Amino acid sequence: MPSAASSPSRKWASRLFLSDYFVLYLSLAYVAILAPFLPTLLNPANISNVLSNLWPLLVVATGQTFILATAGIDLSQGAVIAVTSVIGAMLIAVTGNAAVLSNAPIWGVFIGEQGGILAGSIGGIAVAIAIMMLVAILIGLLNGVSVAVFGMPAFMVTLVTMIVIGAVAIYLSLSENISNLPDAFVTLGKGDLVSVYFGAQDESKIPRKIIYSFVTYPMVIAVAVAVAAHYLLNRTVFGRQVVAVGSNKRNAEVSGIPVRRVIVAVFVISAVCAAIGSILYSARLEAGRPTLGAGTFLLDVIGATVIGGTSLFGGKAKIIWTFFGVLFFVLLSNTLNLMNLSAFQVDMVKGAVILAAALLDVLRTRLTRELT
Amino acid sequence: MGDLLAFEGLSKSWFGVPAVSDLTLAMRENSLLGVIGQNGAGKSTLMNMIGGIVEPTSGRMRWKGADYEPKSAADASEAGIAFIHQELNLFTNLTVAENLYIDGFPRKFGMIDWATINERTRHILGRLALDVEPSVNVGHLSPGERQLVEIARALHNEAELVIFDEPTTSLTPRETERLFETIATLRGEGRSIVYISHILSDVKKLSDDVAVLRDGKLVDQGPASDFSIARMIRSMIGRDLGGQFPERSNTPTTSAILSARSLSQPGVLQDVSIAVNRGEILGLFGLMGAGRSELARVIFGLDPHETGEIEIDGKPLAGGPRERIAAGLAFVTEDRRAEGLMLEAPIAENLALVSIDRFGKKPFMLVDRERVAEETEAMKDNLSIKAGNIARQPAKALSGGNQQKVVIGKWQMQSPKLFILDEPTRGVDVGAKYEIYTLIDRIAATGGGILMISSELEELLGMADRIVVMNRGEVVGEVGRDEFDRETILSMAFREVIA
Amino acid sequence: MTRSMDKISDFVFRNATYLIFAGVLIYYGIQAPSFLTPESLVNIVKQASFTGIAAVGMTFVLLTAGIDLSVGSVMFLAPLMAGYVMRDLGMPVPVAVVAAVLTGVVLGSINAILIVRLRVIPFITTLATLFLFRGFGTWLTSSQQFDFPDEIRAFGLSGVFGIPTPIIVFTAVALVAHLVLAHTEFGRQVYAFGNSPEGARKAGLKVGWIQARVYIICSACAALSGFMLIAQIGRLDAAFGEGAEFDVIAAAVLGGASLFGGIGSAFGAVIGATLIQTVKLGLVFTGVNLYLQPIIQGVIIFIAVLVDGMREKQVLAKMKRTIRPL
Amino acid sequence: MRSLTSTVTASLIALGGIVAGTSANAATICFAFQDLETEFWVAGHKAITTTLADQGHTVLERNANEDANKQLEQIKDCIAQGVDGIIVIPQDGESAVTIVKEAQSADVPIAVFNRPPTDTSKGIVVVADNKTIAEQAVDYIVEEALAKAPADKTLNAIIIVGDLGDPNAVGRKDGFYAAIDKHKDRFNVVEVASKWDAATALANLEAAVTANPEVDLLFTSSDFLFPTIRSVFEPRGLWKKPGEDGHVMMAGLDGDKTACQLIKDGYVDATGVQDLYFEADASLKAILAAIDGGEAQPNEVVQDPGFALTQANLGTDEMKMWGCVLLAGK
Repeated sequence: MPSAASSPSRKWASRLFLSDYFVLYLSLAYVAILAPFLPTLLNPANISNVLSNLWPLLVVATGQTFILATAGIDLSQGAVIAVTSVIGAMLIAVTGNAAVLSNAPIWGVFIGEQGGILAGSIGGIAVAIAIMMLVAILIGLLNGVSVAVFGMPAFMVTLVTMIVIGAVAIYLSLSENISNLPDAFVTLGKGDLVSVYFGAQDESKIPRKIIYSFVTYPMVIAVAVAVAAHYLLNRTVFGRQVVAVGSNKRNAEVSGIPVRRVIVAVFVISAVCAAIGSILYSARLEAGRPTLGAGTFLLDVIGATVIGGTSLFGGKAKIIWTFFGVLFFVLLSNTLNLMNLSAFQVDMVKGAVILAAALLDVLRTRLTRELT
Repeated sequence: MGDLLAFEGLSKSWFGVPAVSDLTLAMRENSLLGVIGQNGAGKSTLMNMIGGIVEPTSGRMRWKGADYEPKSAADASEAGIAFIHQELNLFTNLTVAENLYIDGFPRKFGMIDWATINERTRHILGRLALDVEPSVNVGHLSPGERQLVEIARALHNEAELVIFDEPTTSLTPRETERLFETIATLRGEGRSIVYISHILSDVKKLSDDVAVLRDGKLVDQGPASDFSIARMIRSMIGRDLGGQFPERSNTPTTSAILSARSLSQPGVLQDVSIAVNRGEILGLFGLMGAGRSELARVIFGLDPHETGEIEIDGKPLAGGPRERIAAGLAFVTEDRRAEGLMLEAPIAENLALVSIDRFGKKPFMLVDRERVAEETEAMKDNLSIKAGNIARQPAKALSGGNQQKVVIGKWQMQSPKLFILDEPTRGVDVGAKYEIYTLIDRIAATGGGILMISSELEELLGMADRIVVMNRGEVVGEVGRDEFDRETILSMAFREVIA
Repeated sequence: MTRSMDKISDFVFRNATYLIFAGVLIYYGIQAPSFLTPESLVNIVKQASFTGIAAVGMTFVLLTAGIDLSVGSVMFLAPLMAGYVMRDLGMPVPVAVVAAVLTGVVLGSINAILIVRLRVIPFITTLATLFLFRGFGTWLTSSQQFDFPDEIRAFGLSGVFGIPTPIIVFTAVALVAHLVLAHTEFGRQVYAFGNSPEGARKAGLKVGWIQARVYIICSACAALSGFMLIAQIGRLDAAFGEGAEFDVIAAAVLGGASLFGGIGSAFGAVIGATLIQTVKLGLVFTGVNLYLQPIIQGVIIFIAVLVDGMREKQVLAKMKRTIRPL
Repeated sequence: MRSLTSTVTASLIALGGIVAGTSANAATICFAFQDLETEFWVAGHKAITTTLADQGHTVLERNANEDANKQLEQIKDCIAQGVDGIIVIPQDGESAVTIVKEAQSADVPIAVFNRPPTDTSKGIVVVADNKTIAEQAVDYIVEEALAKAPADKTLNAIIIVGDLGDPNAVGRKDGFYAAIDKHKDRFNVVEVASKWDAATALANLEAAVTANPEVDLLFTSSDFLFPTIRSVFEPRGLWKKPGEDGHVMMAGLDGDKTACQLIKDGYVDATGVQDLYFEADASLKAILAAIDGGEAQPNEVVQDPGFALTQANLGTDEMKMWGCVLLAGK
């Protein structure tokens, strides 16, 4: 080691900046600083709420992490969410609303007055979810093959799929949301497993307002996805291959890594994660929505992943980073809400935060370079 | 004072490691100074200091008697110093004329004055006897033509000193001849030249004076007439050739591991047949651009070939690198940083990369991290890689020699049958070189086959059991160990010049 | 024989955009003959001029292998500043144009400083400034529409010899950009930098300054483009220019600019922008279902990008060293 | 990870049992809206926030930027902050149902402003029916246009459609067709996409008018596009007052300031009006009443009938349109 790293402050800086938990520390510091000014921040209700906002975003960002690990980018995740949301809903809706849907191309084919063609059974929901996944896989394949085999830049490919798939989603139902989803499906988006009541025990009637759900189905699903992804990316042979492709593509090729297959696979994973996110989002909104994931949603996803520490240039990615990044991002938008900024200022603050995070990343990279 | 360029106590160190130390040297006006030295001897650091790309740690340079402290490449070019780099520094999307004038176009009404530029370019190209239009894109030129364009750039800048860094590596012999003629023209115009090359005979032939660098120090200098090739080598290496290489500890068998027959690829290879036997180190020699690395890439499945077949252990090879690795091939490429390592990743991850498949535990192919740690640690000891914690330390933190050992190690983890080593000791210091040679010998001794590509003939003479010589994409000769002779091999490599 | 096949495929790749363009024109012409009337064609070029002006600027950035996502926000903020100059300072239109372009220069400089000095990658920098610039404008206007004095529309709807002003400005911008890119030192250095940043540094070019200028030019063009468009309408809405970055990048790429740098031209951006507008307006002419319009647009862009990728591969294959005569 | 758990646990213990209680006469109201991109929403936003502030209430503003999911999260954030009541302008009817359910299950009274939930039985719902209002406005211009045209002539009608992802846009489009379809055989309809973007509308309308130079009637799904329409029509001699040669029958929807001026000037013939101030007032009154009365899940439907301001009723109904009130106040 060069002598430069030996001074205590440098050591401290390196330990802080290079730690896997850096963003967690950052989040905790952020909370600690703001807590005195925002009394509701640490309110159990707010914590329960931060958590419930965390899970779906975590699932989608997990998929994006795989893409960034290979130095790619996937702009089409939002469109995948939208199209799978519509497709899932049209298959399982309990009843169909002829007044709004009767002109849609799916009317009479996949959905009618009696609901979707798979309506009415738990098995039907399972099949519908399988079909959502299948659609996602196909879109992922399209993206992946375009990038890996035809050498098109990921940015342009996924930009085009974003436009086209997003338009298909809107076309399917002719802009309409498909509501009346079965309860079993809705539970996936908002059902509780464990709720907590904070208060005096002798209260005769507990107002519902102060029962907080902590363990929910989205939590279970998201944690399951994240843990599986963590193992896949950091513990399996495939994960090593993903990182190898992102670190040095030519080296990976020479070393016998099936580079094309890996690239196609990460795009499929990204799309599938988006589809799982779609289940959570559709279920909590209780409708199939062609406009889910539009607008700035994707910038949230990529922003959270990058803030976590995953590099846009590939080779550096961990699901645990993404988890902390998503936590930070959700905390950020939660606190932006709690700060009662005027609606006209939120965009500016947000831009500044993205920039600050990017600068932090540059600083980290430089520090790493200096310290090793 | 006739000194054009002088160094006084010039030093440069990276992180406390000296690359050039206390160098004092002067070159006369209108002379040709040949600079030789092994890789890592400090030649490129010296050139970068002259070029304003690297700042000296201490000492100073003087240019025409005045202090010379270039801060950027522009300063050097303004002073009248031009570089012809080994990797050509041209913009392939621009025309010949544009490449000449990119750092300063003559203008007319604020617009580039094409008429003047084309005329002047044509004039300069004429002086170099290069018959291309100034408006042709450089991307369309051959390597030799591109090099002449680089020289034209130096001429256009009215450089008084032109520094050639390994200029002949990608040239055909005919183009090399032409280059030498051009150099003579330049000298005739009163320009001075620094000529850096590994081809010692060229250096001897062209130079007025020779300077020899080793480990960042000037170890020998004098008029070229006083230098024999042997003295050059002795000075460069610091000792006689003997003892530089380990004894070969086995005799090769005659059963072939690899046999490639009649490989052809238009523009690259012509009817190449080659075989490597069990326990054999086959040296592949040729000048750069002779097709050695290209052959290696074809054998390894990175590049296509139109006709011919490749077999390993009698079984035909197909598919890409992945399939060929499975069949028992390993390839240490010439560009370690771009193709051999994940520089940011820990050493252990680099070591385990090629063989990662076999560490996967079914059913989920989870990496058996304990076994990876065990085996990579063993490999580290086995190859005596000088590193601390290989699970954390990134590959880029290692020295060149140790990095190369990691690259060899990642293949060894897979116990391949045939190693292709392309310039295995490039950028490796003398001590580590010996270790790598020992390693190569050990692989052969345990029954592996080795195809060793090198532009350092000495190393092939020291290590190989047999040397195949390539020239212009063809195999032009083959010499067994007992018939090794520098002159013979070099004459094959230079066949066209002699013929 | 393979050589002549090569030549044909070479020609196709080189001129893919023009060929696609010709195909689109012919197709729509058959579907709706009025599409090819001079009035309709003038209208297409006029409508293309807004994206086109910005795409010409974007080409500078793409030539250096960079990207600028903030153009949509610049298209919003710059005319707004010009609007204040007109409304509150009572300045005439020419001053307003200058104010808009100057705003663009300032915003571009912010991008440039972040990218060149602080070394934040262009993608993230301009993503952040996308929010920052628009946020600043939203904050100024409180999301309210901004009505311009009437003279601006008189300017926007004016013309010279029957040629609408936007087309004249578009032509002027394209010509100047072409001259700069093809016939000035700076322009050629932009190409050199895009071809090899390292090589440009070694050749002694002031790479930081080159890079900074392309972002400033890009923003200035976006500002002018926003102003010209607003001059048509006379009113700036809060959502103005949102998402325009994608249209602008797509137009430049379609015009042959490579995202990997070093390839592209001002003229190409003109063609790209006009092609996209032709596709879009052709869909209006032929009365295609509104829901299907974005899908068809996407497919055409996809084809163009696919061809670009293949061309890139071809170029790489060509650059591959041959060591013996073919 | 461990440190996070412990921090969270500690703070939970510290804060357990504390529930914010605020008196109703100075209530904290969460106002969540979907976006502020046209005059209508800006005026509504202003009316609600200033009225509440004037009455001494605290307003928490949340802009969802047209993202239903983000809006749900913002509502949850508001609930977590312990607000006394919520007024929401939802992204669409379906998400409104979910949001109402979310608020009511947390016992926070909620009012839905302007966009009705698909299920209007829950929450305070203040609605205007886009389709009906659009139909009224278009009915007027259709009748006028037919009255003036020769009986056998087929008329060219243009509709500028909003963003197809926005149900309001779709509702207005449906209203347009409901009116046109009463005389199906007399109209030839050209659809022009705007994506709620002035630039897109400009390009597409110009092309549409080039393709179909004879325009008899135009309906824009939002009044904010009238300046754009003027840019296209004026040079072609189509921007004329009634009675002048080339006058195109035009109607819009929203009822904003510009539309009021244009109707007064005569260029525009009708616009569908949602009674913005009535809606704002009704939602405020209802939500404050619920808070005062301690009602946690107030359910009520307030219908904003809306109407079409036309050249015919301009004299009598002018001041019923919010845009005209704004215009007069200027």
